[in-house]
Amino acid sequence: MSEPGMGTTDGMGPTTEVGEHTAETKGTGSDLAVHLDGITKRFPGVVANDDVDLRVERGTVHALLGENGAGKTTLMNVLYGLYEPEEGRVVVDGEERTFDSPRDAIDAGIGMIHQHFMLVDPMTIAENIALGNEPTKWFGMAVDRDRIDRDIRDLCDRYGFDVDPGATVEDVGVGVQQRVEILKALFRGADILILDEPTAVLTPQEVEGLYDVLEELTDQGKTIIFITHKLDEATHAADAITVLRDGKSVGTVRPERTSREDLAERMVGREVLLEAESEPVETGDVVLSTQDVVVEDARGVELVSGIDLDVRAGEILGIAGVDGNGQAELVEAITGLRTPDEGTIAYEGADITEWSRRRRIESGMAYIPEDRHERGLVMPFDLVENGVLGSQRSARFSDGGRIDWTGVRDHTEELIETYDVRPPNADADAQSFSGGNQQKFIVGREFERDPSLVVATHPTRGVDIGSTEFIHDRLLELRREGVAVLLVSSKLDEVQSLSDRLAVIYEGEFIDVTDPDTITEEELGLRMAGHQPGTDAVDGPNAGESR
Amino acid sequence: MRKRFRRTRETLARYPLATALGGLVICLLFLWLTPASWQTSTLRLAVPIALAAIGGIFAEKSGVINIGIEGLLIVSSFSAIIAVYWLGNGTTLGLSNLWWGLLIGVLVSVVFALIFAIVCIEFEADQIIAGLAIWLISLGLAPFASRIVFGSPNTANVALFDDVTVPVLSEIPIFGYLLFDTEPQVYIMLVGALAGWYLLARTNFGRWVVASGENPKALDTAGVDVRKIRYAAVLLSGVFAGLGGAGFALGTLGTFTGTGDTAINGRGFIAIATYLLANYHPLGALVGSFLFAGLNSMQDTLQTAGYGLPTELIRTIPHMTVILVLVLVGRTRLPDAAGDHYESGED
Amino acid sequence: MRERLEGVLERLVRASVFHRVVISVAALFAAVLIGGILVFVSGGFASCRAGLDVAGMTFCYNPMQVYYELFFGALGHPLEVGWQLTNGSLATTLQQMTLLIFAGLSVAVAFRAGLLNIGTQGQLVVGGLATAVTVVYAASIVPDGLIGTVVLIPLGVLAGALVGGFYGAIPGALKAYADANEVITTIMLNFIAVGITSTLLSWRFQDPNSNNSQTAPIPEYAEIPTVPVIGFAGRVDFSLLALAFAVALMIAIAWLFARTSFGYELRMSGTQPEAAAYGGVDEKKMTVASMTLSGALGGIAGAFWVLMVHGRWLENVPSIGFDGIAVSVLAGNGPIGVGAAAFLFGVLESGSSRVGTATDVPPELVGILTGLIILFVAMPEFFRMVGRRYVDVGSAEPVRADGGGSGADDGGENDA
Amino acid sequence: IGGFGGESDAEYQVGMVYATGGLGDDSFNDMAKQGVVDARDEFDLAFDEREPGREGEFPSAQRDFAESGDYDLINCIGYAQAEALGENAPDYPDQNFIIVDAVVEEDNVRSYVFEEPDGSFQVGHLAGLLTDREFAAGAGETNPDASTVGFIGGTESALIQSFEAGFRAGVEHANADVNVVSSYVGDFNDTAQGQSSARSMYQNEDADIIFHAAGRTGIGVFQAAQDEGRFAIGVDSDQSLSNEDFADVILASMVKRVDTAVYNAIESVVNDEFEGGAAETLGLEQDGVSAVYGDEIGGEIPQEIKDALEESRQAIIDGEIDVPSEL
Ligand SMILES: Nc1ncnc2c1ncn2[C@@H]1O[C@H](COP(=O)(O)OP(=O)(O)OP(=O)(O)O)[C@@H](O)[C@H]1O
Ligand SMILES: Nc1ncnc2c1ncn2[C@@H]1O[C@H](COP(=O)(O)OP(=O)(O)OP(=O)(O)O)[C@@H](O)[C@H]1O
Ligand SMILES: [Mg+2]
Ligand SMILES: [Mg+2]
Repeated sequence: MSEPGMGTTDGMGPTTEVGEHTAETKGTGSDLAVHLDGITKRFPGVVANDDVDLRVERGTVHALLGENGAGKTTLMNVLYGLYEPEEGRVVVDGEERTFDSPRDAIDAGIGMIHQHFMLVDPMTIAENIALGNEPTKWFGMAVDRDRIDRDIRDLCDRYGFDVDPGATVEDVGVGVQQRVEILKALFRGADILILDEPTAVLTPQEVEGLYDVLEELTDQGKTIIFITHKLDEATHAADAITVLRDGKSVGTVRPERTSREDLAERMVGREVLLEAESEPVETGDVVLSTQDVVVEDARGVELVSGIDLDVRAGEILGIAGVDGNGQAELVEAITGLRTPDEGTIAYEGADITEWSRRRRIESGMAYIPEDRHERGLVMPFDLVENGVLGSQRSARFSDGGRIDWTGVRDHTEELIETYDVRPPNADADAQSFSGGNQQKFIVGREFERDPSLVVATHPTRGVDIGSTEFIHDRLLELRREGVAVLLVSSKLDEVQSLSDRLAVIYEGEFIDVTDPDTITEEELGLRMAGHQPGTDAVDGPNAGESR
Repeated sequence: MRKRFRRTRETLARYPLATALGGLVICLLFLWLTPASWQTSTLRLAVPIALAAIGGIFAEKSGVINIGIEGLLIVSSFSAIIAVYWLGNGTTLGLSNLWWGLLIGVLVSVVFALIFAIVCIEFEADQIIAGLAIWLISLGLAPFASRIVFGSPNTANVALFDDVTVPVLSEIPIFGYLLFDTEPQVYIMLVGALAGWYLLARTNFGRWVVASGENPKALDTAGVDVRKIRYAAVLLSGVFAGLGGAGFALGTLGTFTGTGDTAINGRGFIAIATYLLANYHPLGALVGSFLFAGLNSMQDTLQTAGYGLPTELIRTIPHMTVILVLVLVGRTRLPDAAGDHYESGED
Repeated sequence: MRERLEGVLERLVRASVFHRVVISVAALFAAVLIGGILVFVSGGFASCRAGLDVAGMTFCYNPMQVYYELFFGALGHPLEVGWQLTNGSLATTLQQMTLLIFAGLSVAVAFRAGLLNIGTQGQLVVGGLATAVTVVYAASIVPDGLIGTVVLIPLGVLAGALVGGFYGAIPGALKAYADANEVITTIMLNFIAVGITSTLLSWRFQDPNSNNSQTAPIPEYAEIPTVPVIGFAGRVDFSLLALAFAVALMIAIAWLFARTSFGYELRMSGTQPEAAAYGGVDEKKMTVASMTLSGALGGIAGAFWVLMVHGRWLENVPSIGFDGIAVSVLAGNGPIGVGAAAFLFGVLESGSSRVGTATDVPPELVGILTGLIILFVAMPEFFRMVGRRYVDVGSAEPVRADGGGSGADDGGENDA
Repeated sequence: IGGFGGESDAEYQVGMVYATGGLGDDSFNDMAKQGVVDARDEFDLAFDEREPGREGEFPSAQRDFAESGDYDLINCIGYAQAEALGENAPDYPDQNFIIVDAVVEEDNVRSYVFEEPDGSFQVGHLAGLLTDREFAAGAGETNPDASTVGFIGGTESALIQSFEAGFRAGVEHANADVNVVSSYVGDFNDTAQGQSSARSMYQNEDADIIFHAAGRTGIGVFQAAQDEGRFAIGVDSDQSLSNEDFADVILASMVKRVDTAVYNAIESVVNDEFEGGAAETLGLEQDGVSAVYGDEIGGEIPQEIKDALEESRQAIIDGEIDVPSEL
């Protein structure tokens, strides 16, 4: 249900809601932990924050909701002293502040857990937590490591964390890493915690755990601001929600007074379909099958431990799992970026285990990589040059070594138009496009390869609702055309709604392959955390995280 | 095969101190079994390599690859010599002029390091290219200046440091005479290596240096100014390289030769290889420098002992060793952000 | 207004060729300026019979004269009467330019592929020896005269390219299959090249009729012939044919980069190796291939050094390979830019001997200048800052409010 | 555009093309320069210099001087210039050249060669006689129990090997039981390596005296001698004078009078007596090479040794002793 005036766009000032909102509590600004007032932040060519107001009450969880590029991160970076706003005031604890650097913000009791974790991988957890705030002994001549350990233990006890301070960060899972980030902020005495998309990489159980932590923190009087573009999270965990769109604030609401549909509409500015429906389709021959695939890392640890799978034409096989459970390596083995240490991979009946990546591309395997910045695009190249990525030797665009750039350009322009890449400029560098548009371009390039198999990893990661919808539609369309699809995603609703069959991967093995329609999200979450169907926990509570 | 090497290497990396100590023990064993002249030569020749390597570790750990370190060795050794030449024998303000020379050598090296730091940090120059430029400039500047002062690319001779004998300790068998009855620059090297290790491993500055090279953004958001850390680390590399160059000049060379590759003759590049082999461990770098210096002085021993291998071929032994070791122990993991600029607020 | 200006600047920055040229020229000027100051000041410490007296000090060197000799001397003093285009100094300049094009291309190919090949020098050294030895031996079985020329020169160049390519492939393979850092291995291989060639020389290839460490001379007809009439006549060790070949090779490499699948893959590997692997490039093979190509170009530089300049291989090969790094960097690793940069360094090389004879300024000056040029080229940001300041001064005061001030009133309004 | 240095308007112009390694080597090139400086002090003369960094630069360096036509004489220092000069000289028939250390048979070239092996024989003789005795002077002393002497060369070239050959013959002439160790550093500029090499000889082989023919690398030999309290023998110039810091360990130097050659050639040009096409051999007889005792400690060498040296010198001049020039 919708508040009056909330369904429309900009015009309706945030004043109403904020006023209403604050009226429910103390009424004046005195108990506001954070008050951002008329913040404007510009980047060359973009206004990332346009006169944004934000009021966060002490001891509450405040969600910041918005599509990709809405300006959420930027706004928080302003609060954290990373950016200097062109206009506006930052008021913390009733006092107007100018933060020149994160140091100032930290000193004012603000801690920020970034979207991409700010951890030094080869350092230990303790070293990371204390970084920049190390207590010293012997007149500053040495780091007081005992004291760090003691302080960390105290914090863990107080907030119910379970981490091993001596472990190296790169060896622990993302769930633990996130707790490290929170501990880092608490360690330096933060009263106001900013969490930027904290749930993007967590299992539903871990997300629940995080909610508990947040509650614990607010009970202790801490203030939380957390950024998300997931509607459920905002409504579930927050005491108040501020929505940003195109750098502008479109109002603050209380979760109990709004609906998902309404929030979605505010975020996007139009009505959106929240779920794609996959209707059953006739499946054909097996296109891809793997047998006993084993992948080891440099140290000889098994990352993929004997996986068998089949994907048929016209079928979407979904693989769900928490990041880091071997799905990336499995996909790399299938697509030819890595040779499996054991096992065979068959494609359209042929054994392709030893095939090069190029040969696999040429035989019609399309691949949407997990990391678009590293793999999917050559960032400093323009879109024309990126349009031929992977096809640079194919007969379509080259004649024995020479690339037909005119043909490539035509193809690229077609892609841009079909997949609605914005701005539609084929000569712009890939790095100048936003994440969502980059993703659309990659998806288009791979889909238009005329593939017989599509391997799609996190095809909509970091992509906003509108683009997600489009990508899902195209994926279903391909399936209808008889293409085999292997879909890897950590977004449960995505794998669940798109897949015909669903496999859950945990520590390099399939826990279960099921019909996605008969399993609940909770069950799925349990499997992702390593629980075999019908049995109890196979491992301790943190098993899914430390590897 | 490769995997095994890599595993060995990782195990070694996991216990750096033990590895360094193990290396040291092996070294001492060698020392016990080899002629004294080889040992003293090794220690002396190790000075510029070890100190430059430790300097290089700080710069690179902080994310600034300093391949101009050869240039720093050149300018510091040259200016140390010329300072002593100008000051003459004797003392100034109660300090021997040799020590003033050392100080001036270090200062000049720090100035060059500062230029390098500004160019790389402030103006975001490509570090490899800027380092190369610093080397080329030094390679030209030292003989250029020498010609103006002496009319020749080579300087006059100056006095050298005398041995300093530590009472009692020098009586220790096997290596007492080596480590405690030697020249100041050798002490500087030994103490420098220890200090470098301590600074890097035990102080908060050391942690910040590591963080700045691995994930500068993490350090920045933890409230530490990455630029300051990088400046400090590069300047520190100037200090260490300066100590190495000036110590080498005033302890061993006694004169600066400016023709060809100058008296430094590629030792700065060997230093880079050394710290890569040592996987950025200062004590490991010390041991590694013994390896290279030892191979060098072994040539002399082999030749004088009359083993008639072609000289030119023997001279390539250290270089071949570097390649061999690189191949066998595999790639050193560069700090993640080494070579990258960092600007606060960049996404 | 400010955004417009920023847009213009942004576009300038984007227009990479123009941008490169502006930066390179600015770097050259900055280096010349600092070098000039250095020359003038150091003249104050030198001793001379007559100089410029300023404030009780005598300055012996005139920077203007130094640069006059350096830049115009290299062209044979074009402003003086009786100047001929085909003079010896210009020949030396073009000779160096020719060699530097090969060396610069060698470095550029590797750099573009993301490999810091510091080893062009070593590749040139071994390639040159291979050329000399091959031609000397082949000359005994090939008829002399025109046939000899036609057979021996391509054969010699091929030998240089093959051996140089092989020597470049070594660090490539070490990098690809043993993860050995190519900067280190190539630096080491430079030293090793000197050791190996000099051992080979004393073992078998030393010219028995000479006390110098060098191979026997190749026959006269196997040297690169000069073009009659328009070419540089006499004993100048330079051939327009060689320069033409270098330019052709330059264009070929540019074409390779821009138009071919291999060039595309090479550039991609250099820019973003993960993306290249994703796009079907075998990273290891590409590393070996691009290092081999780079080494072959280095070997060709050695071949021309032998076939055009000395007619034999000598120990102590000049540092053409290292200068190639400077050339490539100055050119932003672009093949066409390599030509222009090679010309500049040819001028520096040839002009430096003029400086040596015509002035009292130590010849090491040119080394310093080279270093300064590279240093300035390496920091485009510096010139961008200077440029920006210049632009800003001419524009209206930019609007930039800090957080605080202006927002104060709004707060009250919102609360109301 | 004029330089501040001022143009010279001297009557005679001389061009100097030095050997690689350049000025400041305390030996060969500096000696050549000494010759032209002496001549300048004597005659109305100015000179220009070129210091090629490597052999490949010789042809153009010579040509640059010859091409200008301004020079009355071009002095090419070092055997390595022979081939370049052989090709250049016929192109400039009116230009006078000299070459040192090699013979170029052209009408406009006068060649000066030195009998280095003979001079080296002399210092070898000295070293061979001294190593067996108890001898202390300046900062050094011999070890009478061991009779070993050393030779340290720069690069392993034919010329430097001829120094070693003469030196070995001299040592053997003195006492066939004396052990000679030798080593080539591979570089004329690496002082540190020279030091390390010499140290190894003094310490491990118990060498009493080391003769170096290694340019700047030899400085390292002197330093090691001083450190170890042993002796060294210099080369090319009287190094106890040019490196007086080490005069207390420099027993003698094998002096090669390149300065005389250059001076004489200039003098002949000034007197209009220049005679091209001839080769002049400067040996012990002409004092072109000689063992010159150290300025500081040479006086302490026993007279009977000096007499023995004088005797062998005469024997070489008379052809009674045949000194090898190859190893
Ligand atoms: N460093 C920067 N330089 C230039 N523009 C930037 C920069 N950072 C952000 N922007 C711009 O500001 C806008 C807001 O970005 P911001 O990162 O705040 O979005 P967001 O809401 O956090 O999106 P997401 O949900 O994808 O994280 C972006 O669309 C981008 O155009
Ligand atoms: N450092 C930067 N410099 C210039 N522009 C930037 C920078 N960072 C981001 N941008 C601009 O910001 C826009 C969006 O970037 P942003 O990373 O916020 O997108 P996104 O949708 O959040 O993608 P992702 O989810 O992958 O982070 C792009 O147009 C890009 O040009
Ligand atoms: Mg983003
Ligand atoms: Mg964000």
